[in-house]
Amino acid sequence: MTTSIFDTDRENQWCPGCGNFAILAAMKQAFEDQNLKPRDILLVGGIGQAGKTPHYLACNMLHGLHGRALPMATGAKLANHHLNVVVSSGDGDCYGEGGNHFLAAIRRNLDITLLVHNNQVYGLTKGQSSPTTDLAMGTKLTPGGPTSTPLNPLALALTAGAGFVARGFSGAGEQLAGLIQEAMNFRGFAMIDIFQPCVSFNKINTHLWYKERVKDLGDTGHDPTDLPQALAVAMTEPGTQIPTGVLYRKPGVPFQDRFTVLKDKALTDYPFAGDQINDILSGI
Amino acid sequence: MTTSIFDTDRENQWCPGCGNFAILAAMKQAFEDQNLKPRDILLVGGIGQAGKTPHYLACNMLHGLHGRALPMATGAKLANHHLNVVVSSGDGDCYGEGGNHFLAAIRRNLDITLLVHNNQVYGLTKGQSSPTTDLAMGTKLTPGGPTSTPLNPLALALTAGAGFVARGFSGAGEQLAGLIQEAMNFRGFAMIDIFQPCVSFNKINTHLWYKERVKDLGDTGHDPTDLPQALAVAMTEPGTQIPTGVLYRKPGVPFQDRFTVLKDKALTDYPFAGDQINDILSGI
Amino acid sequence: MGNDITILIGGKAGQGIQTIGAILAGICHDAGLFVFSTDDFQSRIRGGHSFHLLRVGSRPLSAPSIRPDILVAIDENTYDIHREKLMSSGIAILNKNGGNDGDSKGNIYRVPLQDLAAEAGGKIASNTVAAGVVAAVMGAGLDRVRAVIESRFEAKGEKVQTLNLAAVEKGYGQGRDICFQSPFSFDGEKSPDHVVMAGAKAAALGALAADCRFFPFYPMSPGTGIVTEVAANLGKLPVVMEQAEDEIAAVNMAIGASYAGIRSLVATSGGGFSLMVEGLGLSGITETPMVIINAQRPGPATGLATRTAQADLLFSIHASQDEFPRFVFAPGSVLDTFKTVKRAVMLSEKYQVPAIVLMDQYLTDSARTETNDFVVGDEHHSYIQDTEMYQGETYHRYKITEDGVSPRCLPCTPHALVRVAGNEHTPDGLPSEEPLNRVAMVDKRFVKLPAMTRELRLPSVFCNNSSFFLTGWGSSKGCIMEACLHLREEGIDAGWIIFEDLWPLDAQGLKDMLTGKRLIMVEGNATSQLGTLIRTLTGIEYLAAILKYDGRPIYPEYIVERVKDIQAN
Amino acid sequence: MGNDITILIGGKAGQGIQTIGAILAGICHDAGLFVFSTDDFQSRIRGGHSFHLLRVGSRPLSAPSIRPDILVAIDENTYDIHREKLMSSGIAILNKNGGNDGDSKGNIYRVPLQDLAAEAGGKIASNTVAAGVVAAVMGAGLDRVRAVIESRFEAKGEKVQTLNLAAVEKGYGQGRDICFQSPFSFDGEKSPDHVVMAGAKAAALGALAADCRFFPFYPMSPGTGIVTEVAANLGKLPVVMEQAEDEIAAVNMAIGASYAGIRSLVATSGGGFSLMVEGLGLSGITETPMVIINAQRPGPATGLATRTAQADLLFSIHASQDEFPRFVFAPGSVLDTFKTVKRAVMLSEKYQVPAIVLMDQYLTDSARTETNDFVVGDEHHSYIQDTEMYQGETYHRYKITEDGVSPRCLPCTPHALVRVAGNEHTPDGLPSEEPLNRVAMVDKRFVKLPAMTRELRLPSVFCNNSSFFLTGWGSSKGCIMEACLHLREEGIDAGWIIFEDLWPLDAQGLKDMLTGKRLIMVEGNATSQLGTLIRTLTGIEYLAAILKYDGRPIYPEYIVERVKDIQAN
Ligand SMILES: Cc1ncc(C[n+]2csc(CCOP(=O)(O)OP(=O)(O)O)c2C)c(N)n1
Ligand SMILES: Cc1ncc(C[n+]2csc(CCOP(=O)(O)OP(=O)(O)O)c2C)c(N)n1
Ligand code: SF4
Ligand code: SF4
Ligand SMILES: [Mg+2]
Ligand SMILES: [Mg+2]
Repeated sequence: MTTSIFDTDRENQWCPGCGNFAILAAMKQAFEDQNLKPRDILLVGGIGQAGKTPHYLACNMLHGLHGRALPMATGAKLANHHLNVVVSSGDGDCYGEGGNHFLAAIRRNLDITLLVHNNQVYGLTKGQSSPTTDLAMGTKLTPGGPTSTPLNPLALALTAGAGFVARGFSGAGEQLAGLIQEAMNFRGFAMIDIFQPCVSFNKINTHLWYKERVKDLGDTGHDPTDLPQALAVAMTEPGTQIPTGVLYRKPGVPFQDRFTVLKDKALTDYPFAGDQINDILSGI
Repeated sequence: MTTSIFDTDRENQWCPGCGNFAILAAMKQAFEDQNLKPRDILLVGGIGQAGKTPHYLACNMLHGLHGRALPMATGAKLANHHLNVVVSSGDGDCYGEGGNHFLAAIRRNLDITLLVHNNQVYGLTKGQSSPTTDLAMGTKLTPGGPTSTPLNPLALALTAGAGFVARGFSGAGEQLAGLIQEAMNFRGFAMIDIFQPCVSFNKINTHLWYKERVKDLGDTGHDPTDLPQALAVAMTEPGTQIPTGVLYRKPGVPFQDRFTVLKDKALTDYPFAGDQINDILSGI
Repeated sequence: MGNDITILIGGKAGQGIQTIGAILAGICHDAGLFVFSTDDFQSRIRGGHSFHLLRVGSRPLSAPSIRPDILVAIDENTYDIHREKLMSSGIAILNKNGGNDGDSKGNIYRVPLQDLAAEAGGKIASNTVAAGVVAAVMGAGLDRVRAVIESRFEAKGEKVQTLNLAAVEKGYGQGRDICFQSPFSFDGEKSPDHVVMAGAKAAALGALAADCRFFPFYPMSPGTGIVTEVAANLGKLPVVMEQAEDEIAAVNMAIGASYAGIRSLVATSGGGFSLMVEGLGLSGITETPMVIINAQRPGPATGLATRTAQADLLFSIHASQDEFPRFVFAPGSVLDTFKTVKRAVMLSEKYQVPAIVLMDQYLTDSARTETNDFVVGDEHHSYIQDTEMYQGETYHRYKITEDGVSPRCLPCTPHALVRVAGNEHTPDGLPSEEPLNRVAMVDKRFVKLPAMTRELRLPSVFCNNSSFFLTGWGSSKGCIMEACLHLREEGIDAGWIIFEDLWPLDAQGLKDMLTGKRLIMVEGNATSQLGTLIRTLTGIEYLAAILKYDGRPIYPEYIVERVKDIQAN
Repeated sequence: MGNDITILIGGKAGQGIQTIGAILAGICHDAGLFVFSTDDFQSRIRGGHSFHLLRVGSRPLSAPSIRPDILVAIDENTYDIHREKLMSSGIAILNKNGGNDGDSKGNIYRVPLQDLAAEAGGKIASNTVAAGVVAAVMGAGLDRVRAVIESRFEAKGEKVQTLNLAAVEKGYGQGRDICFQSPFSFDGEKSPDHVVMAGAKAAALGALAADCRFFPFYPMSPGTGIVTEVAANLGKLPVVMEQAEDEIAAVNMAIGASYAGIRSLVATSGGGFSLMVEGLGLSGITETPMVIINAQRPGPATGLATRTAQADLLFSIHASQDEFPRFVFAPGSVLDTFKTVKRAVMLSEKYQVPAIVLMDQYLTDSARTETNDFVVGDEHHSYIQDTEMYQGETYHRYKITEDGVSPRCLPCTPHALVRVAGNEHTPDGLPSEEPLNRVAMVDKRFVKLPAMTRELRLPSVFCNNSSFFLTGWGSSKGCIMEACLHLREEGIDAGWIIFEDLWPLDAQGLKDMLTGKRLIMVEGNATSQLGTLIRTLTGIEYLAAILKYDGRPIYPEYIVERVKDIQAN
């Protein structure tokens, strides 16, 4: 492994062979390719194996509650919209416990990059089904498989109005690094759902399983500005083929631009408005 | 007004002219048209003006917390799936606070009828913006309009896999009663998003505004078994035309059928399994 | 003694009874009189029954009264609902167009409000007619009345202004014929030292004065009133409000913004606060400042949405799994609210702990004449240590220090990397399961407690040698004070003890203060939560408790009555 | 005294150290010996360091020990991490293939586990080799060892069984050469009166025995263990489990199902419990039975996910806005867990209130030999009044009754309409804002308290005349008892007072019991929450507190040491 200014000396706690290592490497590469420094980035982590990613990157870090990475990122971004925010979340964290925030962040067009490490299982809590678990996959707690039809995150994001929707695969590192960089450069909500094999708990959607199915959209003539086409791609039956790459890209008004007061500068950059407050107080 | 076995003697607390009255009347009609009796129905209410609907119907009632009508209905339905459950919720209740449960109920194919009284505003709490509030509508708390792009509940429901998706309008009572009846007869998750003018707080989406725009899908040759077509209808720019009626209908495996133990009878119908438990205990 | 009357204006939701009260309060305030108003309303938008209580006095008032001298009935139900409470010397003004047929007789005066308004140019102004009637009854000069109407309707354009002036005169003409025993002198002048304000506004201004800039919210009565008052200042200040998808999002947004350097406050009520509990703990373990205002209402669950209660005290002190230091306050007046919210913001920043301010529907919605001490202090002073930022990557967010407070830097500033985790963490902010580190971190957080305790004030005591003390907390302060003074006037040797700072308290100091005192708890809950807290901290048992949990304020009259009951037993 | 040794087996997550413990426990149990095991592991799936403690005794055991007599190091770190704790008379068995080079010397024995397993037919069986080594060291006969292996691997097919039999014999052969001072007699027979079980399973079985049929859940350590044990019985019983989208959904599902007539239980940990607080209040105001098991872990927020704590006691008592009666329990052993969960379900049904059972990671994950009193009682008895159903629409769900408990019917049964609201409501269940009704309803709910209090037991007291009492609650019961007996053996006059029923308690009864006693609190938190509760209820102040909040169990050795420290001061 090459060294990086984003390396930390913390022992990595993921299982050997976990797809997260490749995602971590792709993140480092994407950061370096943009000439970013550790202090330039704020990583927000959910809770789960995916959510641990920020522990292994020398950056600013905000690591809170299960399912609540996006609201935290929203607050940080409103406080200082110059922050370059990348969120690492899991399929359980983001689409399960945090499902409501996922929809809300899209509707806000929150100007961040969301990486969902989608291993189609709850990894850290030992293999329960997640919102993206295959109906055929039994677990200790749902021996007959999940009782809920899997959620299609990309289709959902598209109908909810997301501006940048992509899919990555941990096994395609170069492509992923490129996608991350593109997402970070997109002004507005940019999400990448990243298929990530969980070697410990997901025996169905293995590295090989994905490998056999992924198909780079770049090779198909897909037009990422066409919403119905993007939706059709997102709704491809996942068992047969998995299109990766940018499904959709359409800039809109990013969240910060929806606040007049943030037009000039970040909220953190304003001095204390003592005089104005005095005016208000003397007018009461 | 005609009398009904579903009338109660509780004073109705809605504002005169509120669209909810017509929804209430359509519900009564739909129940009567099915020859149902008060004891046959379990109404579950969210919190909000919409959520008060069960107070005004002589039925069984479960009225809990803001945003949590669907989980309550899920529990009741798992306990006794023979219950005929109708949920009255608001746009805030169902798509705001309860957004995560909305997605989850669809993925479960919960066999209930969900009526969302969509007045595009928080009525009971005095006119804040809701997830469906128009970007142009200023409120006391969001004077410049909402900072989130409105949510499209029908499109979302369709992409999430809902089996019965319809739109109604309180101003079209006969149609609505028919839709409610159809929804109640659908085995699986059946939702009707019902546009409902709020005379007190929504001065944009008035009765007249809707009246001018609604268009019955029955008159258009729409094929409700065609998902892409349904999605296209759901995504019609709402400002210009509002298609009402059944957008999509496709039966799937309802929630209760996903549990082997519920195949024979309702959970409430089983006697205490003392012998089996004794077996388990003596095997430890 | 001075003059002191109460006006009850009743009607249906949507009939604008609060406007009548506000006009009258304006007229009185202009004449240097003192006012106290409070609202009683249902969880509905139209119809039903609501009422507005306006008390006016020639001396400062700290509580409402439930016994009206003037009863104004805009609809037909009002008189029946409130007639029993009317003082024997009082009068009733019934809206003849409101379904109250018949003629004036005895102390009942029937005035056709809509008809008079129509005569003045528009039925819409019938509330202004009503205000005119009462103003005249109270003895206000027409000039004063006109002046208030003029300024109130100025922004609405000349037409509306003219209509309302005509309407108020119509009413005034009728009111002059009504005989009322306790008219006021309206010769005084408005004092620049006084201001009329409600608790909701005071809380909003307090937060702004302490440099809170971010207010994520999810609407919930009665907390919404507070954010509404913040919103009134949008555009004038560097302030961002954001309607969250739910309360969980709101509290996590506040923490995210605070991490990035912006003081943040969320206002909600009990149900919303319940949903914020996990986030409260996150603020605790990450040592990220944040203020939550819980405007209490009766519960549990949905409870009584538009009513008042004081029943979340112990919940606030213990909310969240596991333990961490926090502040809990409960201001007792409108001015206290302003000052307390400022202090809460400042102390939360200073100690890097969450602070909870307990208000309630009664406090947020009741307006009163307060001494105008609403000024920007130095609570906005920054506690963020920029100098540390230059330490670069060796900067440790959770450096162990003697006082437990670690240097706080902002993320993405030139050098420091700021790492924050809701897992237990080492000083650098990264998660750690090490047992010794865990102990060190719990201790680090708790070592702040002594200094935090020193920041808080023990309760205020009145008449230290009284034979018993009416003991309460928060919003009922004024009611307790009034009741106490009333009892003393009747020769009953009562004192009061009132808590506004509630956690963490100096247990020994409190014990010293309370030992030997006979306490009668006065609280808006069913179990005497403050009484329980006192017992917990000091082992001292209270004598009796006056508990009110019907969702309504603890009116002074109620306290007086119950004290007499207790004494009779 | 009998023989009593502790085996510590350490290694990385994923190395299967628990399997070694389980095999050894099986061998001991078959010989009528008593076992107590507990697990210490990190929040990760592979790598790092975890260890399993297995204590074996010839007499009943109620706690683990942290001082091993046999240290089994599967990986290279284990020995270094634990060597200091090894008894001077103890031995260490190091896995020569685990990075521990060198030869056996002194009390250190190096065994090439993988090599031996490979010789036996497959490296995968190296844990079985390790079990064989230790079994031989402890003195077990090969027949017993073989029998356990045979039955353990029976279901896996003959090949696996044969491999493991060969492996265990390889290990056994090595172990025979190791000299150990305290071998056991394995001549005894397995007693039908004894069973080895962990707390998680006991909780699950208790719920099932009390006719709980619905378990909505959202995974959260250590609560997940409980639902996992329920899941093991799916298909055999009329039981439904449902993975919820979040904890809020889980608790509201439980209430919905309970309303419809099914006993429901949710198991979670502190963070999930925080999210359930609003729902807890809903259960309170709607008087819908429901049981929440909060398997505590250190917090706040994410805290230490796989560790143990006793720090949610006061939170559990006060959680939710406003007030309502609830039960809070904290069982002290595995058998107590079974019985307590049964009682909690039954009492929740009987009084129509929520019940909270506090467990923790230590209790859920530790297995021990218990008296086999795991039997179905009559807690499944139905409290639903079918007769009332025929009242038709005049049926009132919240009828005011003398004892506060109203007849509970099921919805959509032949006649009654069952209306339930989380708003304050009239007896028929419809919302009402009436003040007198509100008071009547609060009183109706609270009038249950005296009877609820009578259902609960005061703490158990041992050696009523001791000079001081180790006082604790819940899972640390066994550790306190062992520590106490140990102290008494050393001539120190200690007693114990242990709470398992925690709320609502008979304050006067407790005061009578505790007056004059010197209490040393022993708790897994930083503020002595039980000590606070005792002070709250009785005014009695404790003498000292032994508090442990490092996320690890309160081992008896720790208590003994700290008592001596206290006595020395
Ligand atoms: C409120 C709350 N509920 C539950 C948990 C337990 N929990 C931690 S991680 C996790 C699942 C994570 O799944 P996912 O987001 O898919 O991440 P992965 O581990 O698979 O990367 C859960 C349920 C928690 N920490 N907090
Ligand atoms: C946890 C919680 N948060 C907030 C509220 C306050 N609240 C009650 S109703 C409501 C909005 C209702 O809006 P909607 O669902 O659209 O119903 P409508 O009144 O418009 O019919 C809110 C925010 C609450 N009761 N509980
Ligand atoms: S459990 Fe799965 S997701 Fe977690 S670290 Fe291991 S392989 Fe990766
Ligand atoms: S506020 Fe709006 S939604 Fe509510 S009752 Fe009135 S009109 Fe209907
Ligand atoms: Mg996952
Ligand atoms: Mg609405």
